Amino acid sequence: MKITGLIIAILAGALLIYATADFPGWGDAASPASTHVSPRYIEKTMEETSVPNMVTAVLADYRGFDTMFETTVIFSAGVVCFILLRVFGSEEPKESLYRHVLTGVTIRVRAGGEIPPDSDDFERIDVMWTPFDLIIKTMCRILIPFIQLFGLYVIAHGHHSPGGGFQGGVILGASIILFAISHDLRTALRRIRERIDALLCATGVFIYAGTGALCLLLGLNFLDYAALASILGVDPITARSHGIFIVEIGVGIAVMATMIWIYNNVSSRGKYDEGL
Amino acid sequence: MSEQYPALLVVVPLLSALLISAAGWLKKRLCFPIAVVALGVAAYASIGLLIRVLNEGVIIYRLGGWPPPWGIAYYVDHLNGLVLAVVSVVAFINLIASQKSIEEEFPEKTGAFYTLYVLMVTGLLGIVVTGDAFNLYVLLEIASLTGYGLIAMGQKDRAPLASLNYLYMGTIGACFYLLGVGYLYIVTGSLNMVDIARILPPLYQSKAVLTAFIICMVGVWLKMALFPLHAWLPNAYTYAPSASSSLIAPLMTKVMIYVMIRLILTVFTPQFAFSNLAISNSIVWLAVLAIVMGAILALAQTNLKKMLTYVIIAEVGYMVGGAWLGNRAGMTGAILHIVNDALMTLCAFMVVSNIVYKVKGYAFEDLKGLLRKMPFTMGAFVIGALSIIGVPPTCGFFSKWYLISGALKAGHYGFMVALLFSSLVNVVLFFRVLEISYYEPFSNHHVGDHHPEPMAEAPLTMLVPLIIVAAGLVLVGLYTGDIVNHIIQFAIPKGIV
Amino acid sequence: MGDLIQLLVAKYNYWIYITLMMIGLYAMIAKNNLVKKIVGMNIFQTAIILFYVSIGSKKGGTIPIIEHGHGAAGSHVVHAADYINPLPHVLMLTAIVVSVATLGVALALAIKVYERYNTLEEDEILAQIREK
Amino acid sequence: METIVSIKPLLAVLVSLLVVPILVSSRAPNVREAWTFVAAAAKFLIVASMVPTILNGAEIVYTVAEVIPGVAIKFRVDALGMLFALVSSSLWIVTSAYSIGYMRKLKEHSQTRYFCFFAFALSATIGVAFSANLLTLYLFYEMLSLATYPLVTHHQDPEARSSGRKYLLYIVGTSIGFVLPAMLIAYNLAGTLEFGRQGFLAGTGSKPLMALLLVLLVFGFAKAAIMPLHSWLPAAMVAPTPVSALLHAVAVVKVGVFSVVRVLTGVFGTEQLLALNFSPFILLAASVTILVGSFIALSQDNLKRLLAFSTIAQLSYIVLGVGLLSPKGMTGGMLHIAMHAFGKITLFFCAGAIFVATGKKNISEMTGIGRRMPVTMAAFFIASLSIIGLPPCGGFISKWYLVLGSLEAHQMPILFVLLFSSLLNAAYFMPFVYKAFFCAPHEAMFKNTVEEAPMFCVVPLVITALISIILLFYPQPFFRLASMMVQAITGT
Repeated sequence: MKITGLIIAILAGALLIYATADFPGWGDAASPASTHVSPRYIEKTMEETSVPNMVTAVLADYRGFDTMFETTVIFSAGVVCFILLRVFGSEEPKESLYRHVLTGVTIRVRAGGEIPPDSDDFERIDVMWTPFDLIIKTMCRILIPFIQLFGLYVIAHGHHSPGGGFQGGVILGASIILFAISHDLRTALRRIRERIDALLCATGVFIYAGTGALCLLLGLNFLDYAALASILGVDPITARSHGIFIVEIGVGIAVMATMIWIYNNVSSRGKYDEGL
Repeated sequence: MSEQYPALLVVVPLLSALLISAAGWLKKRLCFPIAVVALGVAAYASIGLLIRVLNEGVIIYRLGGWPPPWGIAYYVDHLNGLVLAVVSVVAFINLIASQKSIEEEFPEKTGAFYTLYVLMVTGLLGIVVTGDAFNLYVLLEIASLTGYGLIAMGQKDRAPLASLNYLYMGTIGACFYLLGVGYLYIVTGSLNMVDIARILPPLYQSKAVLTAFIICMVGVWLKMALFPLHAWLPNAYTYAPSASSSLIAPLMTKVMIYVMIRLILTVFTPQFAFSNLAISNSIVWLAVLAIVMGAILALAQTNLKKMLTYVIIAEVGYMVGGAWLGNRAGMTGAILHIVNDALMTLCAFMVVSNIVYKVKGYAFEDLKGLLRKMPFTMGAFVIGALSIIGVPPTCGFFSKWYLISGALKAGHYGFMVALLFSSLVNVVLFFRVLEISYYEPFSNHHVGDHHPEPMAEAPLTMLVPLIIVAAGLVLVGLYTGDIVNHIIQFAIPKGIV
Repeated sequence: MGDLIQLLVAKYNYWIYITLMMIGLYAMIAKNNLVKKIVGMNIFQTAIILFYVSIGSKKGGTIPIIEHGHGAAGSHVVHAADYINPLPHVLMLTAIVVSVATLGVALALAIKVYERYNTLEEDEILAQIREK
Repeated sequence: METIVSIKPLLAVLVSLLVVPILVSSRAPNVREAWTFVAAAAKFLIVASMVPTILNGAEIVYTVAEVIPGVAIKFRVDALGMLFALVSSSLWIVTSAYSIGYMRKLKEHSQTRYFCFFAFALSATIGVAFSANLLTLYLFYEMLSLATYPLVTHHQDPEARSSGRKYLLYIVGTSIGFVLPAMLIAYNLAGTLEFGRQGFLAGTGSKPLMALLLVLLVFGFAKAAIMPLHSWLPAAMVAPTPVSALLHAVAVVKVGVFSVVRVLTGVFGTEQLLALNFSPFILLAASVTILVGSFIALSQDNLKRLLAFSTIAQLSYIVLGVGLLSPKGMTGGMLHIAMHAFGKITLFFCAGAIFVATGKKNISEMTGIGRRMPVTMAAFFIASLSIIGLPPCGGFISKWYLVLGSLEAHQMPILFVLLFSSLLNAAYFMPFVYKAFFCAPHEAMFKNTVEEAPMFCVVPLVITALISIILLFYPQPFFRLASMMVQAITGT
């Protein structure tokens, strides 16, 4: 197997290297790639979409259709992880462990036993050696809001600076995942329930595709944001910019929710217990 | 509205997939109806499209209103019009047929399953309809990812591993394709298929184009499981749940064949593929190898589903060989066989899912006495078998006819012999199965009833679609003349004679 | 020799990506451990991403964002030569997302396999299957 | 030569298919069998209704669908096809009657399936008779192979299983392995598959290629049981006797021979065969089959196997006659389709009747059976005369024309073959008949009490026996049709 792998890899590499002979040099401004299609993006973006960030414009408008399916890919990955891993109604263990937060004492509760309801002094743990780290938890509590704020900024400012739905969405998702890691999955799930999360995934993509479909209903082609002008009450160019913004929000929601969903399923093997 | 069909074709399933996944959390009962409506609309739109293409010729749809090559555009011509119709119809029929088995196998995850199902169909339709090389890659990934999920839901102990291996191979294939597109982009600066084709001719001698062609082909072959790149397919298709295998087995490989033909015909024109490169002959020999090996390996199997998967591998050989014969008859046969093989495979796998639904197994010994116990299912199986063997008037005969006459025209007798050989082997394969189900008395260790009622057919929702498909096999066979004269003939450029 | 150096210098970006790709491909085929295969897969995809991004670069081009372009739309002419090609970046955003998605699915599958066989070594799994 | 477009041929084919659903759904045996009769009668009437048109020298054409450029699924009723269709559709009626008696007496299982596939097989047979081109013929040929499989293996026991394998191996194997490629090559040569007066392959290819095609097509239609592809026929005798009677004496084997005749006349054309001088090859194959078949028949003790080998030999008479490529010879060959059909089916009916009445299968156990079943054995005697080719039976005419044909073609060896094989026929039939009637009392194995098989069995065989006598004195319309066909082919 190793030999074959080596041979195949070398063959493929040799073929590809052989092809580079006819490639333009690196950064060659005269290469077809930089002269055939892209110049229009660079020169016309501003007046066609009034979005200074060409990447965002191309991503969400010129090739917005790709991006919609890109979001769909993420979404379907989330669904696949869910359908593969999620186990419903995993039977409660005979006895569950609780830790008394203030003293750090661990207590066993037999099945049917009850800890004092609505008291934050106890937290559920799955194994005895689950560490309890006050510093990490506190730091994360402080950090997470800023992370999320930054995520929102990245989404919102995608028009003018590097950024956009994906980046922002990932940051938002990461903030929640950080929370889940620093505390435990149950606590995180109490913040964002599984169902809400799954619905958010669908909603995010739906915002994107729905915007496109709306353009279609308004009489122009699919994803032709210019059609939104009549609704938003602006000129078509600005409508494009706004349309891009709307779909970026959709992307952000979808990516965030899916990241969380995948993490939840993978980290807890679909049991939705303590997690990592 | 009809000018929006190209978009609706893909967007309606996509939106409804989202609705389904929402419904899965809010109101499970709605999932199936939404899916049915979505695929129904898709089928309607695709057939409408086909009719429009027949009347008006190529349809170009600019997504986002941007002109190609700057924006992404859909090109619908006779070739993918036909394939679209097949894909959507097959998916629709199979959806209806597999409702029962889905709800039996995944009681609490039906929502997610239907979501994946519809998403996969979206991906396949998108692959077929798009005119943009990179967009094709994205949709390919959607179809593949959902496919991995759908397959891995099968038998607990084997399916995940099979699906994982499929994922490795599939990813390599998709990455090769992506690389090829990149190579094309670097020398042409465009991603739009037609635009690339326009720019390429002066570059035919370029090493980069040659490499791009090769790695694109290898990638596609990996995806369509052309021997010897087929290793992932049998397990993946065998251990998948009935509903998935009867969706993926008919469609995935065929769509990849379509992609190959599209690359040959549209992107790298036939002139480049057949004339400039002197490889077509050796590729036909590869196809011959695929056919022979597929047939032999199929003989070695002891359970129905796996046997069928090897039959699929042989069929892939048919189409690749036909396409690479480089003449009109062969190409016609290949395209016609995309349609026929999709239907044949659908028929066969629907039979398998009916059997699995009733007797909980598909090994040969589970088939004892089924001809008496499930006469209609097995009757449909007989028709499917005849079509795969290639007996008139079932459609399989006619595509084989075109393929062989293509081989004769090209003077490639090896391919002709391989086709006849595989027909004979298919006779043995299916006759063996039928013998077991005809002579041996019914006995089943899964269900355990040794004194069964004389007839225990699958429920009507599974039976009626199956019978429709079986009838379709004959009808398509009888209308082959029209299909060829009015559709396929225009799908093949004048250059090929 | 000299022109070979020239070639290398002019196109070293391709050489780098091809090397990476070979590593990834080799890992995917030759490695015995399923997760290592997944790692190789990611290396492979990353290599392709690098390749695409390197296509986009232009000597003397800056990031494809028109500075203080907002407000006065198209007030000052924009020269294609001044900005690097945005298209590959867009494509690679997609490719990155795809590879992330694939990674997620692959890991999920690996977990399923591990739950069933309690190992990720391919040969051990095959042995277990065979003895059944 | 006027051609009339009419849907009648299609109806003739479909009528027995349409009845299948009714047969499946009908619970009561009587209803089922009634419907079988209705179908058989309807089929016969439709076929018969076309006879006058054909006799007036017209042709009836109907195109179902053009499936491949230049090739359609198409029916054309000409004299030869009409002759064959007339024989098989008329015999279906008697056979259904006979089946009822036979199957009921022996309490066979799953009779519904039996009758369904019987109807199915008849559709295919008529389809072959009326097919206008090689593709259509191939279509119905395959359909017949598949439809007859469940009939051959009706008993579903290990013996049936192995014979069924052999049957399918020979029939389907040859049709896919030989006929299909030959058909494709022919299509690529000529661009059409339409049976022509002079054969559509006339003057298209080199002699070696033609020889190859001839071999592929003549042996490819293995139902004609030309040696060495004959051994499926004895094996197929595991089937219930009515099946052997209609299918393996009439429908299936005759379809094979009919296809060969079509190939010789319609695909290659007699002129071309004469020009290429292929006649000796055909004659050789046929003669060998005749003689060897007859010799093997001599050594058989099982009555049905004996009949099977006799059939093998007799079929080659037809090939021989057409292979002579002389007008009289062809007339004789085509006539023999009808004559042999009536004679041989009678013989099979008798064998079945004996089996039903006494359960005996072997000749050695039937000594003196003539006293117990006089009617049956009388019929047997008449039919065997017809097969041997003696007056007062129809077989005489066809054999007479064969002899004339061989003289006409100056093929003395063939004359010898014909006469010698007639002697052989006599040699394997007559002793049995003699023993059946005139055996010494002590070696008789049956009591003298007359005890025939049930009415449903006896009446049909009497009818067919009588017909084969009548055919001597009134060979119309078969003779007319045959000679018309020959005229059409040779243009004389």
